[in-house]
Amino acid sequence: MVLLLTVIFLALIALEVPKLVQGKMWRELAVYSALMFLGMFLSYAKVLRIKIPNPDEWIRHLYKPLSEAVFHYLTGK
Amino acid sequence: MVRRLVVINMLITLIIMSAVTGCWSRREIETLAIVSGVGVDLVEVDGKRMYRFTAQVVKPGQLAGGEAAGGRGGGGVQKPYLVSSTLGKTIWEAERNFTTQTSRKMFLSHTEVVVIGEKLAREGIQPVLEFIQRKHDFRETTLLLVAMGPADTTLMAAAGLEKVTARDISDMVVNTRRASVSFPLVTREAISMLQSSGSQAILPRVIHIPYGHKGVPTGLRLNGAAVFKKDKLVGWLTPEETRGWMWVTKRVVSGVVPIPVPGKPGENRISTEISRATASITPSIKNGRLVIKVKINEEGGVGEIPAPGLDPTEPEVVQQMEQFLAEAIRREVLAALRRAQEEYRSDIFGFGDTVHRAYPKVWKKMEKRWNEEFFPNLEVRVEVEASIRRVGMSGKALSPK
Amino acid sequence: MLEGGRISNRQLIFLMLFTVLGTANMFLPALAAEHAKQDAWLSPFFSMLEGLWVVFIITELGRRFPGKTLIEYLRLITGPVLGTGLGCLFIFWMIHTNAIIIREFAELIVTTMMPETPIIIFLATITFTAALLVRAGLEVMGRTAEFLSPIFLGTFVLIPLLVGEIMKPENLLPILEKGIKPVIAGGLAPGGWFGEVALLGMLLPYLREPHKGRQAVALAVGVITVNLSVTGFAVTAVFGPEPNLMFPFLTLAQNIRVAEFLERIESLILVVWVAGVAVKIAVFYYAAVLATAQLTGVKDYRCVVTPIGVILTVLAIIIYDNIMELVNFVARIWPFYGPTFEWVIPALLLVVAIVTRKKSPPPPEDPDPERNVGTH
Amino acid sequence: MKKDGRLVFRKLVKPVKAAMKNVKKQNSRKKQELNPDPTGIRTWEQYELSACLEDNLQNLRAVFRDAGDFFIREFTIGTNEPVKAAVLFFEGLNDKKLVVDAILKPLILEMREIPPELWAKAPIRVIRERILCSTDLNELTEWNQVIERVLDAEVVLLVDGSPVALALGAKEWEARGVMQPENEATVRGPRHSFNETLRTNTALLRRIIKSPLLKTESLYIGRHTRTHVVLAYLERLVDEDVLAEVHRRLSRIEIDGVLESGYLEELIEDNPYSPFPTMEISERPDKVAAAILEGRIAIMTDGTPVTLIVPTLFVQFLEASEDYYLRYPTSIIVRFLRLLVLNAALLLPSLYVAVTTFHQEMIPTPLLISIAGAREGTPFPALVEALLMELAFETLREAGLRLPRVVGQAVSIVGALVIGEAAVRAGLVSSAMVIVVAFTGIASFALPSYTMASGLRLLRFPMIIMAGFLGLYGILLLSLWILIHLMSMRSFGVPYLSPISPSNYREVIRMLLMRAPWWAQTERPRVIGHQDSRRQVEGLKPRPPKR
Repeated sequence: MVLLLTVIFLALIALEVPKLVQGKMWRELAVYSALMFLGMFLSYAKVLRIKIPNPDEWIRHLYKPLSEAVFHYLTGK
Repeated sequence: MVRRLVVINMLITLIIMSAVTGCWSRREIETLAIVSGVGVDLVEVDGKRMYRFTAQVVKPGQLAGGEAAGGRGGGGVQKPYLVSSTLGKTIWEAERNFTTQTSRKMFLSHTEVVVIGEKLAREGIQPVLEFIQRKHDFRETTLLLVAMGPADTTLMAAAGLEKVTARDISDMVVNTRRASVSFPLVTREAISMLQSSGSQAILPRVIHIPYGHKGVPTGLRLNGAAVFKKDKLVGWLTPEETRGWMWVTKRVVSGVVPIPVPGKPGENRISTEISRATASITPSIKNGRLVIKVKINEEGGVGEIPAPGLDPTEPEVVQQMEQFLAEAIRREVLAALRRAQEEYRSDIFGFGDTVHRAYPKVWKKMEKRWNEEFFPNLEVRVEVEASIRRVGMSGKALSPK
Repeated sequence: MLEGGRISNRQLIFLMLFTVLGTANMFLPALAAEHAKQDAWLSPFFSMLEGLWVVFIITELGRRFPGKTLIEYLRLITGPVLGTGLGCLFIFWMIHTNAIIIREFAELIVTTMMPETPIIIFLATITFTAALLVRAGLEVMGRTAEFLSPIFLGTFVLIPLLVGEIMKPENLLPILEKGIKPVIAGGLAPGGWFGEVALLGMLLPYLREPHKGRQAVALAVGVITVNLSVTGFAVTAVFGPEPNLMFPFLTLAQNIRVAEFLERIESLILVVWVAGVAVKIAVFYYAAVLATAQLTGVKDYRCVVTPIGVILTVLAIIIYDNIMELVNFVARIWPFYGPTFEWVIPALLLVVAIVTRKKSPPPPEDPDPERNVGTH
Repeated sequence: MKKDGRLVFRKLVKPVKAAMKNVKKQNSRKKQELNPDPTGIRTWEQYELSACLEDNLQNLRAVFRDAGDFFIREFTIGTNEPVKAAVLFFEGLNDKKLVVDAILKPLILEMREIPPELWAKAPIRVIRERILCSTDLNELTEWNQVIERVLDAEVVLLVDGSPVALALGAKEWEARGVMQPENEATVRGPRHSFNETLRTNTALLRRIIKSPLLKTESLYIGRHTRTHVVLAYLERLVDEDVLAEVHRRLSRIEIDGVLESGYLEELIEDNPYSPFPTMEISERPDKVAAAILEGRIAIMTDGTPVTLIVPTLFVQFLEASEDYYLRYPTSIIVRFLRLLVLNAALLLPSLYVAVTTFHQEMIPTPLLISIAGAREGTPFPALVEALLMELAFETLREAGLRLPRVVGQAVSIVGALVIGEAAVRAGLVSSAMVIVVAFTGIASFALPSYTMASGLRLLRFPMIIMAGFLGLYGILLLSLWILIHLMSMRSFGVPYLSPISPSNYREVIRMLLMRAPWWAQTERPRVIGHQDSRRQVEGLKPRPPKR
């Protein structure tokens, strides 16, 4: 699985990076690398079953009181 | 550019495909056990309650009269289907246990009928409907039937005109409209009947008569209905009562209603054929009392007149026949009503729903005790208006001289 | 200009149609019916109000800052530091929402069509398809939406018609049995969906006639409302007031039986729907990509397409453990989480802009690069 | 043209170098140094003809040494003061009788009647104006022109003492006549087709469109073949931008030779990776004329009857010229049929695979049972079966195509009937699959455009594979990818999928779904012929005479 992921990422990088380097688009390359690194980090973490903080949880906690209040008012449940 | 990306992605996809696993959801058509009919029973095995799942599986090689089958020398005498039963603690488990008995995967998408055994029906049909609804391969248009007795023998009955019993049953269900003593009912309708508090479920009945008895023909019989309360079977309706129920719920399509001969009381009956029928149910509250008015409009024609010389074109005769016809229909409706109100206390007519729609506030109070308290004592006024439109190919009835 | 292409107003209508309807018509009937019961068909009209409100806010902002996208005027209004922070939040919202959409889509396919196939296949393939669309540019997206919309809308009009035979309109009675509150509750989740037209903020500068954008999207909102209402109507009329179904529309399709031949066409409908979802995902994807590109100041937005695609795919897997969590989030949290970004923040921005009298001059008339050969 | 002209002699130059020195000596008017470039591309252009016949002939012999079909006929012009002269030509490319009658006879026999003082003043002019009876005469002063003309089958006359040569067009060689079109047969409509001779082809075209606005621009492409290419279009109707684009793309071609218009097509098309053609091809003068009348440009290549038509939209591949000759109700139905056929040719086998291996619930029960019955005992999964059958079909098609016509039929009979039947009987493949593959094959033949059909045929294989892995979802994915690709395609600046998208609903109906009756086709297709959109006057609908 890790191997497969690596192959895919290498393929993706091989496809795009040379063009960026050739065109001397360093800013683009920086943004690309930063985002790609984030994506790779997340995917390897998922595959290796490392716990990563889930943004969904935070949002859930943030909005839960509001949601319960509104639905309680509207439906009485 | 895009093109190259597509090609590369297809390569990647192929790699993933071959790497991750074999074939996922793929199933070759010839590895499927195409189920055409399902029977579900509740049985006791060694003192334990078990579901018995009976499936009728077609054998395509024998059924498809194509060259491919014929070329390989089919036996010819073999039945083109296989009926097999399995046991399990739940229906799904029983269904899955099927794999221990056959070489092919169960394929339920083409199931045409689901027959529910009487015992299971008495215990509650919720598991069956839940199973059908949740499993994604069942059709919502699968027909539901309740067998008098166990369901598996029904499926094991020899097929009639069609090659497979289940197909036979499902075609019979459709065909029975011409007599209006039974009715097709698909899963979806059963589920919505079950979910509504203002109406109770009713399913068509199928009887398997293995041995002839006193002039009654053998074989599969499709008439009558099974009355439920919540999801439990509480009793049966006779064919006439079933039609009585069908009049009210606008399910009558065609059928024959015998009426007495005008002016000549006796055994002989004139046949009238139903050609069109409608009904309306209107609840009303008068002096705090809930009254349901059922109005049935029927149109029909005369089929046979076993009274020599009677002229059906005479206005008085027509009027009288129409009266008799209305009376006959009314009697059927009342019979069904009486059964439902007095004996079963189950609102199969959906009167509760009409009350719900017309008087939501009143209904809120009645909802909980509807079947026990209000429905059995409900005043139902049945009005029938029957008219005879046609007399057939001949005028005066044939009179031998 | 990062984006060279221009889209016509008609194409914008279709893009917005897909943006909302893409997932709405599959998931919403169940969500609306949960609260509103037999009045589920009324709920979309309440959601419509929210949709129109979003359109108003976004186009009003667009009028004050012509030729600028949400991310660009965000920084003009709140200053570079706060603006960048808010921009990041918006990008996060777009990506997160898109991940939810992708996951919803994949869960539906896995549940109804191909239960044995690993979900990652669907996540990856649909993201890739959307990435192709994004890479091809806004113009191709608009055209694809234009091409697919007759098929898409046609299907979703045809289904209610085909089940007309088994409808029981009396199921819809009594109307407003429990008052208006449950109907509003049923309209909350769809409201968050309608609000997705907020992405207009990213597309407005690329319209051929930006000043007509408001009308176009309002029209789109209207069509969506009618469509959802009709769907709600059909579902209630066929299944009764309490359809305990995950995807009522699909089950509706299952019930179609025409001439003993057209049966079980829900797979076909799913296929048509997938095409629509691809456009929806692409619109969100595009917005996120464009926003990222504008925030980081790169010259070509194509370089961020792949990384964001990877993030989308991974995020779609990790945000939920199971479909129940997903449904719960969509039903309970989304009606508040979505509007935060759809109109609460934009409305605040508008207020700030009005108070501080910030405005930007109309952009120089740039010669339409697509006024090439025969595009008119 | 001169720019291209230089390229001709890259290989000839070395042996000629010695001769060139001669030329240089003679030529005092030209002051340039001999080109130091060893390939000497520019060498010829800089030099003009010498006045000395001997020198010229020497050079020519050097240039065309070892060319056995090159002839120099030296003779003496029969004036009072005899002048040496020579005609040069390649044998087999000219009408010999014409050479004798139009050049040699007058020059040798009839010169005596020319007043000597006139002759002395300007011999070439006299020859040109008073002696030679030929319609096609040109004066040449440069070496490259001489060589070019001789190679292009003209007869060149050199006269001693004059640095000007005369080129006579007396082209005539063995050529196919105008025959019936073989690849685009029609029931109704003209029966002639282009052939390999470009002049004949332009003449055919000019015979249809007798308008001064019909322009036929000449280009010469190919370093060695110097293939004559003609751009034919109607001025004022053609889109100038498109025309400029065609010019730009053609002028950047530098290639050894152009043997068929396919070379050009691949060199100038918009999307070289695409399986879809962006240029229509035709060998029918009427079809090309119709295209020109719509404001499109025909690119005609010498040596092939196949003409390229640009720009071409996707929908135009669904049209046959006969659509416009047959009565319109028939054509409308045929159009719908073609839409179906287009989809069938691309999707049918993959749909079959998808439905039978993933979505069996969609098949009506009786059909399911018969398919299952037919498939019982077949060894391959449906996916493999479909691929194998498609491969077999392609093999059959290819075999039938390349063989002589009589044998070709035998191949298809043996292949289709005998092998197919035997395979089904032996239980190797299911009969349902044979039906599907056969119908798909027929469907792809029913498309009017062969290039479009080949493109679809190519896409059928990935489609089947996707269907085999992901069912209908896979088919949809690939279709979407193809759609996105088509959406981003252009043919010479015109969006390929227009009028479907960017859409113009009226045009969709007119171009794709319907074939409007002629009296209703008042406008040209808008995306192409918008320079002058009116095609005819309104109200041409026939009516009964009023009394």
